[in-house]
Amino acid sequence: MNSNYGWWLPVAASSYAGRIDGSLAILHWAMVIIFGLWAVYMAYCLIRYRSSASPRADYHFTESMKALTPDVVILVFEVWLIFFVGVPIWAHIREDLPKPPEAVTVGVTAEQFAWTAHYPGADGQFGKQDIRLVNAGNPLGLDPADTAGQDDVVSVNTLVLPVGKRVLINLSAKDVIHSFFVPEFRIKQDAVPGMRIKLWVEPTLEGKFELGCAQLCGTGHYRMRADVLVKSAEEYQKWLDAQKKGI
Amino acid sequence: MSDSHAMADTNTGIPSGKLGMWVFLASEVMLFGGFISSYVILRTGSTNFVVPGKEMLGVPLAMVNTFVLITSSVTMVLALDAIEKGNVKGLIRNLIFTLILAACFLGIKSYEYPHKWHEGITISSGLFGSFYYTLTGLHMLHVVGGMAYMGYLLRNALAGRYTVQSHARVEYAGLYWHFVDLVWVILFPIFYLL
Amino acid sequence: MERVETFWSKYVFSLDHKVIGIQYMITSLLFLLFGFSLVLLMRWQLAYPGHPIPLIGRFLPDFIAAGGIMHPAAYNTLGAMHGTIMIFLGIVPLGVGAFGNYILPLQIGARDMAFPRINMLSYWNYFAGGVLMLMSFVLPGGAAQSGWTSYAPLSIVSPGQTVWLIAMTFLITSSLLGSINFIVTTLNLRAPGLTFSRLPLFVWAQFITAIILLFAFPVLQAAAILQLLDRVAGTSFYLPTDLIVGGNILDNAGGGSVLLWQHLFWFLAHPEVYVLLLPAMGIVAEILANGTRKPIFGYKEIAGSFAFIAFLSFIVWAHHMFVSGLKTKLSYLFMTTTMIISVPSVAILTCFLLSLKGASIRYRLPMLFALAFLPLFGIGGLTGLPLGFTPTDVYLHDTYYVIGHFHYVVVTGSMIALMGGIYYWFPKMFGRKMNEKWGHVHFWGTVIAMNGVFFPMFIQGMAGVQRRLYDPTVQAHNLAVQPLNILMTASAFILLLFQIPFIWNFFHSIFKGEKTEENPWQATTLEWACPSPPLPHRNFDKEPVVRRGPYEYSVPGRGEDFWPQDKP
Amino acid sequence: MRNVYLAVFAALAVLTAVTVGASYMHLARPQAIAVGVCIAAVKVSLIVFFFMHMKFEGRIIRWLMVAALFFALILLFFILPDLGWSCAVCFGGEGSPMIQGFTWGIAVLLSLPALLFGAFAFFIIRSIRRKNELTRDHSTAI
Repeated sequence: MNSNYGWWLPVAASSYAGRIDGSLAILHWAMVIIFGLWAVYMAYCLIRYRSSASPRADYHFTESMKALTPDVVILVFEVWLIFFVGVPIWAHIREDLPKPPEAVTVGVTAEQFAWTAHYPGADGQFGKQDIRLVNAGNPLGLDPADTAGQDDVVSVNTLVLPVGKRVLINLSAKDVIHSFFVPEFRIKQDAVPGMRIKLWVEPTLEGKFELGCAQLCGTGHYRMRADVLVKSAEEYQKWLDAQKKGI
Repeated sequence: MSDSHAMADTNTGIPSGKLGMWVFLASEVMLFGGFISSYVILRTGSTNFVVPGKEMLGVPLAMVNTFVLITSSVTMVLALDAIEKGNVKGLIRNLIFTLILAACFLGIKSYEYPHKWHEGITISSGLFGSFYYTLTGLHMLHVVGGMAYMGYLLRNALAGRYTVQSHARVEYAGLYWHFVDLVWVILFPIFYLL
Repeated sequence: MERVETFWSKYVFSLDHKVIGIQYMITSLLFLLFGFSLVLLMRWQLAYPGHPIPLIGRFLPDFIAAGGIMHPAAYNTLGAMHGTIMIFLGIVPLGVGAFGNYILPLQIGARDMAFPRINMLSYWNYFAGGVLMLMSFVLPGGAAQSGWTSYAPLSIVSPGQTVWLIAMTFLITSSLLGSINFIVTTLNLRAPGLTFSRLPLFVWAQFITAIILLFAFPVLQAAAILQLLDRVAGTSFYLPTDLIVGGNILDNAGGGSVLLWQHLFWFLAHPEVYVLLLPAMGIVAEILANGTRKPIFGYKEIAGSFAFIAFLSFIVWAHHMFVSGLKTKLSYLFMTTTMIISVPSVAILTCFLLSLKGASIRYRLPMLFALAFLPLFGIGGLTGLPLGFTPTDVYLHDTYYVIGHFHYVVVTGSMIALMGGIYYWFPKMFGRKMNEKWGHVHFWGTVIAMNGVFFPMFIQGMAGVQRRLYDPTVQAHNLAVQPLNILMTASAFILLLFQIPFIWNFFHSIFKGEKTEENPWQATTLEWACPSPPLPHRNFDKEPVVRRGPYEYSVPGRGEDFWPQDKP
Repeated sequence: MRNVYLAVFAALAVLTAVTVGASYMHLARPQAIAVGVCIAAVKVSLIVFFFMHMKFEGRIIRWLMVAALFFALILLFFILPDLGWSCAVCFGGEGSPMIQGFTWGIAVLLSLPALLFGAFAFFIIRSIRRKNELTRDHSTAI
């Protein structure tokens, strides 16, 4: 069985995975503590105040603002959590998009039951796409006439990324909603048809990971997966050069 | 004031039927609110929302239509005013006027739809056409429902069922009809004028 | 309006809120059982993917299970119909339709609902919607298969959604008619002396649920009509331009927005999940007050929290859409409103827990269910925290963690409370008691089996197992936690076995249960002041006058430890 | 009451003519929308207050319609920034002034009902508390 996965979270293989795991841990510890206190208190009440032990209930214990202190504690904890932990991480993940020169740009298009990666090639320009040209051999409908598309690399169900470099992914879908989900990178983003959504990830671990679809997209939803191979910079370049260029 | 506003024997003093009608109208506000929100959202946000020119939409005819519906709203309120004074004949006369005006509204609409089809605005021609036919179609269904309600009232009025003391159903039909007119007052500018 | 009472007008087209309540109860219990059996098929497929379904596998037609092995499309259909049936045909009609119709008029001392005919119309709309939903399995095009959330464009391009949408319009009409009835009845037909601050919490819960339904459901009606037109009339409200499905380009006018459906759907669906929860909380409040022989702790806080939850549930919906392309600015806003809404939920649970302090707890059957509700709903509520918090939701969204969260809230929360409600009000409905021994067997078996099914979902969720997967073993990251599926499937079958004593107990006790007088639990609210079963069409022999609050238990200086609302 | 209704009728007719006239004056888009919406709002309130007798109704019905309108507007103004202004050009630009403006607009919109409900709840609780004082001293007497 693959060593990446165990009983708790899969291995953390991207730069912000550590921070997300941190938030998960904080939240789950808080939940365990709250639930523990509740359970202890309830067990005590069930035993202490059973009818045989306290035949007559206390009529007056029905109103006291002091009793709502657990709510205030949870509210303070949540305010701290959201404004000091949540917002920074969320801004970092969503709005801290890398710029093309120092980041590798990859176009990922989801379709019913396959992921198609689109590398701009040496010129760094994506070829023009036209849906009327889409056929089995040309899944993205690249326009052969367009010079920018001559050196583009298209790879189906195999996404190769360099380790240690920030990758900017232009996510889109052809038909229905899919969801780009790599458990090891702790990344998930719906691929919505008609929208081109930008997200970024910085792999920190070399190896073979798995890209699955997290949004129901039809009968083949369960088998819609692709391999994510994180290689060193040279091997990534070697792989890129070895691929067929253009149409 | 007429007795229908007198304190009913309910906790809130409002007769149950009237409160029920107002609660129903609140849910209708949300129904049309949902549709109109979707229309506004897609019209401002959609990448290709083609709005046909004014001359294709037949604005003068629609203005006449709005005028017809407002008049029917007035005759409805005059009908209620008549029965509150006990004038059953006035009630019947105004009810018939309202029914005729409503039929006239439907007539103008049934002329307008084929005219628009020839102009190329059909339900699947684009978002404007889709929203136009969905919303005005739903509104016409409400107009037809209103006419059936008033037909029922007319039958009872002719049978002499309504008097100064008991004519609550006329008021509830009035509330419903004014709401239908109110929806058209909103639909008219957002489709034809803006 | 005494009509001649024939069999049809007495039992089938009855105007009496009690008969309509029982009709709702039995129909919704049958739908719950049917929805549950759908999930057993799914659980079998998840535990043993690719193996033929035992027993009934051979008899299923080829498009469902060729050679006994389930087809992926059939799995998606089961998933979509399980969600729809359990929510729209099971728990809401049981919580709002059955208990609301039967108990609300009794608790406010009314003779019947404000509009009996609309009440009957509401049931028959629900019945028509339910039958249509069941027929959608066999109608051409088949049943819906794009999840109970039916996200566009999948729901528009895949077969089987049209009949689902039409059935939904019937169900929405039924809920709207019901909510109009509840609001007007609660406002207008309260017994003299029954002010809003003396209303039992069950009536508060039903009243506020009706208001949520009134404002939320029409928006889904609008969204469903738009989707129906997208499917049938070639409009493209939810279809963007240039869609290419299965190799051929969709010839639609385009321009629509996919996110519009999600916004409209969740604008209803989040208030809807509170509609599932509030009646159950109302029932727990009633049973807790009765079982602890003590006025419920913080009556005003709980009623206020109900209202606050209702208002907030309308501005919280987009926390379902954090990763669906929502603007990040908006996700901050909805994360804050989600945090605010967690406050009243915690407040209610704290008040329930604090009402145990200083109590004199009688461990009878309904009280067991109410006590089990507290910790289990606590787990459900707490696991909502990481889902409402965006960084953790990025990872946990659309995984089994989400399924574990809402099943803990709805199944071990609302369902357990509703079962407690059945045991609690059964003597009032039929004048007979349900068998205590079989009740305990059903209680302990259900609670343990439920935890066996739902707790492993959190572990699977943390491992990143996505939801709605026909065969999880295809993806490597699911293999580590695949053995849990076998445990969950076994617990699901055990859960089914433990429902049999409940079903037998329910129908057996209607005729042969041990007879009881009108107030077996020695409760204080008004429904126990009328004979059981209450007089048809009049409920009370003389109209009750309310003199005090709903939960006057153990009043100092009185012999009995309960002081009914209407007694001098 | 008859002349009131006829006066309202005349007002509605004139307003219809005015709104159609305004649309032919080719105003800039935001102004045209503002004028159209305001005239429609005036006509709607005329109908609701006079024809539907809202002026004489109890406050429960008034609160009901305010709540309905409020929730309908929530639907509109909460979805707009997400889809409303996602024109192709400014989609990527998170910081575009339009979206910023809208986000602050929502924040104000969110605080307004909170204040409203807060004040409303405060008055209710105060009246209940005052009523309890009055009834407490003689209710325990019976």
